[in-house]
Amino acid sequence: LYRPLCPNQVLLALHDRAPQLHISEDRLSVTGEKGYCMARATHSVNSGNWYWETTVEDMPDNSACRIGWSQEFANVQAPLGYDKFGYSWRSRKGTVFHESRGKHYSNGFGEGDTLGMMICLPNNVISLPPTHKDLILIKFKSHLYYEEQSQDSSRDALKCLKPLIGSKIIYYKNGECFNESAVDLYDGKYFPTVSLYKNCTLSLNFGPNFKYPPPQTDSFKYKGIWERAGDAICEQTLADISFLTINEGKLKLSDI
Amino acid sequence: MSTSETTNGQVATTPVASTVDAPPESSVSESQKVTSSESNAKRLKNPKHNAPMRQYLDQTVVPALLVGMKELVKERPPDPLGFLAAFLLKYKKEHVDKDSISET
Amino acid sequence: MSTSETTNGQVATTPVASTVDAPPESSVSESQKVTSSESNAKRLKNPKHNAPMRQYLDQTVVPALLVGMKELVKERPPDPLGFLAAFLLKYKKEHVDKDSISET
Repeated sequence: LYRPLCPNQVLLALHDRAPQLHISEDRLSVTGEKGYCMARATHSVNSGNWYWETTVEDMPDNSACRIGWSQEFANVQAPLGYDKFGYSWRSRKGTVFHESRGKHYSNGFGEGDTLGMMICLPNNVISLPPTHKDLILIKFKSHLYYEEQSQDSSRDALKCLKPLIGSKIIYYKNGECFNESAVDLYDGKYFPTVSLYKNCTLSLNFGPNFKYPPPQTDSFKYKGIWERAGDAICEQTLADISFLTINEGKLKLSDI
Repeated sequence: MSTSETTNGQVATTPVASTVDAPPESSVSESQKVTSSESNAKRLKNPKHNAPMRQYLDQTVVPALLVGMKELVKERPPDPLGFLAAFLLKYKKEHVDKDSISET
Repeated sequence: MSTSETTNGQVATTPVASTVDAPPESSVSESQKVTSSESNAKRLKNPKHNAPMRQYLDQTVVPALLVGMKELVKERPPDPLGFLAAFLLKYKKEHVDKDSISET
């Protein structure tokens, strides 16, 4: 019985992005290429308060970026915030976007600035990930993949989007907190996401040591996105254990 | 080299019929193993009797174990089993006993 | 690289992608890292601190949990968390303490 790969660290995803972007060797910085397109982190969050940071390393003239959070079906060949699946904050004029609608939010940001992204998802549903152990394996270019028809394409996902009341996104610039940029976001799994226009370069920091960590108070606790790696592994382990418990005695390894 | 990342649970892959003429030994056993997972796949298709067990686990121990394992991975205590056992008991006191109004 | 897991909980770390030709660099170093962490695990008894998280869980609590949860589902005791906690401790006495010769 095989198990899905669970990365030990949150990094920029190699598959889940616009291929024309240039991702650094350590997968923690990215440079844009021509028109707006997106890159996402490997891990997503769907409940609790989560924070990560990005620093604008280089922003040549008329390049720009929109940074924030997106769900899985946000179009990678578009600026973040173009559709219902993404929420973003633009470097030019500090406008915030969702479903391509811009709203004034803060002053702009540029080279040398460190931006903080906080998402608050007040739901405590505990959902274990699929174990895929009941899926058929395929061999493709000498690697094993789980064959899975992605049943709910973005059209179906679009239909069942519903807002999570009380959820919100807050942005920070060099430690200065701006108030909520979006509230009652659509419920779902949100990946840290950056979208770049022309060859602007961003470096990403998922923690544990942030440049401007927002204060942890009794009333407001948050986790750095880096912790998601460990959590995801524990969820996957527990999902595998309960799968093996439930299917005790029904599994048979072929006697090779 | 990367196998499928399933953080978002969807891996849309279309199998490629790779024509292997004289497959070396290892890949032959590989394909046998693969076919056995197909038979597993068929047998597991009917999840109806699994549901009660899954709900039972989800309602009783899964939440506590999840939080406990996340602590365990961070702390890496010298006595992992003891740590997890103690955690489960602490979790029970805080969550389970608090809900049921215990008559003294 | 994900390791294959045998049903009874031991970790047979045969990399899934057992490639036919020369395995790509990363998966070779990966398997070396795993075997090296196992070898030094034996030598120093519990230096699991550097093992990757999944291997750490597999080496510490997964075997006990696998057996424990099977018992839980069978017994369905009134106090599941207490039952599982007690089971983990019992498992520890039988399996873990027995291995290390504890000087009293």
